[in-house]
Amino acid sequence: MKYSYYPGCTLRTKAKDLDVYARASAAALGIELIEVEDWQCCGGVYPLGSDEIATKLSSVRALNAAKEKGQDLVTMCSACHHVIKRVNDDMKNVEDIRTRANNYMELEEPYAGETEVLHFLEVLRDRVGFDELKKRVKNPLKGKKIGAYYGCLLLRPSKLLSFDDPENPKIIEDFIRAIGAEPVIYPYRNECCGGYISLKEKDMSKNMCEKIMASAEGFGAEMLTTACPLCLYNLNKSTGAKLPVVYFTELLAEALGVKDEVKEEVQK
Amino acid sequence: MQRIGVFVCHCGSNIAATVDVSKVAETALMEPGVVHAEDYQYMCSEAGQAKIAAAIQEKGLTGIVVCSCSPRMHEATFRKAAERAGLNPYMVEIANIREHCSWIHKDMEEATKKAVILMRAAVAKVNLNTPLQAGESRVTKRALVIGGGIAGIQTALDIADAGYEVDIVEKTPSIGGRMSQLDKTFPTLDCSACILTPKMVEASAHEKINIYTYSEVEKVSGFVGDFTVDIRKKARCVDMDKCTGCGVCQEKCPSKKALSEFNRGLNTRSAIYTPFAQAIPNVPVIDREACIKFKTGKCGICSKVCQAGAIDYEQKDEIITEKYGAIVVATGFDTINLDKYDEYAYSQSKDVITSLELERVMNAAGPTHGHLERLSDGKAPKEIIFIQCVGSRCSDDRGKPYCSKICCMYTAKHAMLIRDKYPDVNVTVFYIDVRTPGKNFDEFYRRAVEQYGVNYIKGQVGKVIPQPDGKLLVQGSDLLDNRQILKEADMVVLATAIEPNPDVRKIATMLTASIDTNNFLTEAHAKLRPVESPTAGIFLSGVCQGPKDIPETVAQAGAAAVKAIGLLAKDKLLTNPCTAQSDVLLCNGCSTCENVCPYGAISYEDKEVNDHGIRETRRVAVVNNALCQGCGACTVACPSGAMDLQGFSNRQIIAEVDAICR
Amino acid sequence: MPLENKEFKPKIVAFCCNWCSYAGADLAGSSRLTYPADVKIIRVPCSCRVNPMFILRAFEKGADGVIMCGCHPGDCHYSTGNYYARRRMTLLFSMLDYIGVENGRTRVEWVSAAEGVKFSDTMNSFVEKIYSLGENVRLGDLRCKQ
Amino acid sequence: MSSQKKQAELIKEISGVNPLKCMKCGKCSATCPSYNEMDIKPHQFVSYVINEDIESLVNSKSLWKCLSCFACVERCPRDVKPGKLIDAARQVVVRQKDQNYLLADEIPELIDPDLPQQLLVSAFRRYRR
Repeated sequence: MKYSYYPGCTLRTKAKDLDVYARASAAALGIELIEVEDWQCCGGVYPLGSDEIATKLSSVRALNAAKEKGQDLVTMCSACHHVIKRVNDDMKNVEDIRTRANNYMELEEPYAGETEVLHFLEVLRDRVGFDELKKRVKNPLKGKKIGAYYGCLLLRPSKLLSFDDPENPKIIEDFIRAIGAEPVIYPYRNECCGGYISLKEKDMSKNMCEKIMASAEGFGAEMLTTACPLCLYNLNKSTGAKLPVVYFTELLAEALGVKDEVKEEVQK
Repeated sequence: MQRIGVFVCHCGSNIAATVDVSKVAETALMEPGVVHAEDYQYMCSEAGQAKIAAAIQEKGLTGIVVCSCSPRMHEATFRKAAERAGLNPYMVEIANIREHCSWIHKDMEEATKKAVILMRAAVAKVNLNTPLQAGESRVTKRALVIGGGIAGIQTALDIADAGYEVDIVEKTPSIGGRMSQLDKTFPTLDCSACILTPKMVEASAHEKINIYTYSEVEKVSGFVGDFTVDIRKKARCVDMDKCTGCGVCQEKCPSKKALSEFNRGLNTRSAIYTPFAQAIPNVPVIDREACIKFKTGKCGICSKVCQAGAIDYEQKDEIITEKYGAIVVATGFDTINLDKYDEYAYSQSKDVITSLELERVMNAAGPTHGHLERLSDGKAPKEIIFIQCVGSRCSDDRGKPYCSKICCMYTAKHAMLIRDKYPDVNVTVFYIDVRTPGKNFDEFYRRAVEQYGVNYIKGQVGKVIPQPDGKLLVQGSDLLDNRQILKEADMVVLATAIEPNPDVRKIATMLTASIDTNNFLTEAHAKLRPVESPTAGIFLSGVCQGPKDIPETVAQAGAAAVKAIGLLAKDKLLTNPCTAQSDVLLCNGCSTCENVCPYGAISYEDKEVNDHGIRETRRVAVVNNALCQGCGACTVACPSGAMDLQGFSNRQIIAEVDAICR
Repeated sequence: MPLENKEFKPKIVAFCCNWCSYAGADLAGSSRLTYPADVKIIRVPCSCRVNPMFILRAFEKGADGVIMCGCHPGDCHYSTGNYYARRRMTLLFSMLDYIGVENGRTRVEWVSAAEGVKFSDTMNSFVEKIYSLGENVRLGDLRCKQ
Repeated sequence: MSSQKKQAELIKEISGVNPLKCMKCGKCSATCPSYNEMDIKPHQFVSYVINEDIESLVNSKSLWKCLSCFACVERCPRDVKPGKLIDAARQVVVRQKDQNYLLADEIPELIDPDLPQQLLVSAFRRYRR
């Protein structure tokens, strides 16, 4: 299985672990993640104004690059996934945006949303299959009680992202089961961590993260897992890392027995 | 050449305010064949009809055009008026200058121009009309009622009391419907079973009523007065004649894990079961999915314990074919699936339930024997929160755009009953609006607030958050205090939207009855013919037509019965003379028309024809006028142009096209 | 609607079946849901009564657009009429497109008796389309040209 | 057209929201995690736009408290989606000259070594032109 891969800015720096463990795990599963050449930052948030074009172009470039290779585009970070998936939907379904973006881009062949955007979790669920993943696990994380933290960006708006049930998602829980651990379901797993608000309104974010942590802990979680660097930062920062928060790729690498091979790379 | 009269109606100001009616009349006089034109305030009034009659007689009119409201409204009125004046009723055409013109256009000049064109098209058509004679068809004096809930039972009783045979077809093993699942009813707090079961018994004992339970309508053919219906009697695996209803088989059945439909899946039942104690008929059915005998071939305990020898594992589905003059649809409703509303944690907590589930919890025959308790741990709740409009009034694709109508009242009922029986339990209701139009309804709701101290908060709930200790944290709006509320509850009850029974779509298709975007059956006229389907001979009873409560359902059931009786009381019906006719000279007997006819109305005969002096015998199409419903499919399919439709002939429609494009 | 086309008043013929779409048009009327007066409705018992000849005739006589409305698939009063109509129109419209009557000038739409809003929306969008296409080519009946 | 009316139209256009669809159920405000920090509550945003009181909206601190978490967008039963209105109002403000909510100068004291650049990038997009 070959995929175009869009890591995103944070995965090069603060969230190196999200990236490195993903690559190692993908390799172990026989998935080839081919990084999009010269990708540019997606902008972190989807530009909501229906009249914005320039802020969507970096996503279009990555999408088109994948299209030219005839590959699906895999994302790892929730924010990148959210932005690129929604821009792709615009290119597919909003005539005005498609026309204007293509005018800017001057591509050989106009881009019209042909690429399929998949979050790595979706690759695991829909392409590899959690049953198959379970078979590949060498080092099941037995006895670990893990709470999935989805946040907002992967789930909402559900019609566009069509990722999972926005109010009662189960993809990460199924993932946790596949790697041999025990998922802990708690009601705040789809509530916002505060997102970018934590830059200027640290108290607000702290308040929200504390609620999330308390809820997860109350239901018996020993650790949390997430796909978003910003969620991870906010949860750690605001609650003083009450429960450890790790990327889902780290858990995956550990279960597949490839974590130690790349540990050093992460610490570099 | 025809002598045509044109009559332009003002409809008060409905037409005259936007259409220059006198100009339409004046212009009409310039049309070919028009010898008389006038306008009048209300053409449908007695005076208006008298004008038409007078003109027909005085001017010897051979055809008339009425420029007025939709033909679906008053075509019949004007045809009758014409007939009384000695004109063939099918020499009348309507130009719809109200619904299709004055009501939708604002500019007088533009609307008048359009009205003139519509008048011209009608005149062009009537120029080509020919007098038609309606045929007659017989009426089978027997009615079919689809659905055995309170709506179906009431309709059947009323029809049967008038002396006609009625069959009730009910899908589940017992009649009774949703009402049998209710504990109490608003606004009088009558016990639901106490007022329903006597009716069930009456229906089953009535000599004119025949009940097919555990049965479904499989096929419908025919038309008003003469429907032929196939009913599938599903195999009960219990001989209805032998079974004494002793109940031993249910007691001894070792498979007891099937979810009870009657108790909304809140507890279990045996594989051989009657849905509830007062079921009619009191004869169990074997649920083959759950039965060990059917799954593994081993068991057979029910057969061994049945002293009457009524168990028959070999029983097969049976198809009964019956003829009916009228069919009443009473298929009822269900609550919507809540999968898309998981912010209310319905799938995450056993203590979040629907109102219909609460009915079962409050009922002595329910899963908790009538004790109000949490389904998760059996503890008595201290704090109960009701959430209104769950899935109702939603314009997104998660819910229903309509108001479910009954929820405000049953929530007040639940709140009141709980406060009455358990005064230490606090009850809070989150509402958007409290809607109580109905006799003694608002007084009832106010009693809940004033006498029983139910706490009503205006605002919707955003999320129900299950807590680690099993409590439910409800996060909602209080719009009047402008604050966000976080309130802990032991139970949450969702006033879940209701929707027509999902089977109704299939049934509507079989009956060719129209259905709206929400799967409610459409009435023939929203105000004046609310219990009739546009399809003749099909009547509507209960929630299949729109949300309604029990008194309204019973009233509508009676109304549907009266309409059905009115039909059954006739010995003959006049048939629609707008049927297809084949021109023997053009027909080449190719069978194309026969293949497209949905009624089997076309057959072939060897006929002697005189084709320009050549006499020969040809195989030609013959239309059975009693069977033809006048759809016109054959007229277009016919490759030689031999088929035409009376009243909507090729020449007539082309004349209309020409008039419009002129 | 484009203002520059003020002079152009299109002729639009709508064939509506008696049971669903004609009733839908009535509902649009009683609900006062406006659409342009350019649309004139001809009532037929069923969409399957619409002979392709009627549509050709309309274009021959100068129509700029023809729309046919029927019951939703599966909801036909005569069970199957609208299926015949759909197949016939698919063929006819592609033929018309071939001879120069663009696809935008012909349309089939399913409107139930309860869909007054859909009826007026449909007519508004259809008329808008006809305005954008402008005047139609005129078909001629060669049999009449001697 | 008054400037308030123009801005109301602009907000409706940018957001693609028809505020008249609102039935005033308050589910957005029941959902909002930032509710207590807001002076104008999410459900009120809708009526402010209907009443064309845009001045109050652009001066509201709610603009900077909304997380764009889309919870109200997801749960709105009437397809009004107040979150989109708030975002559009924010756009209207930051597109005006010198109306950036986040200034380059204040950034150094806001950041710490663990802070992911995703946060800065996002904040820049939301708070600045």
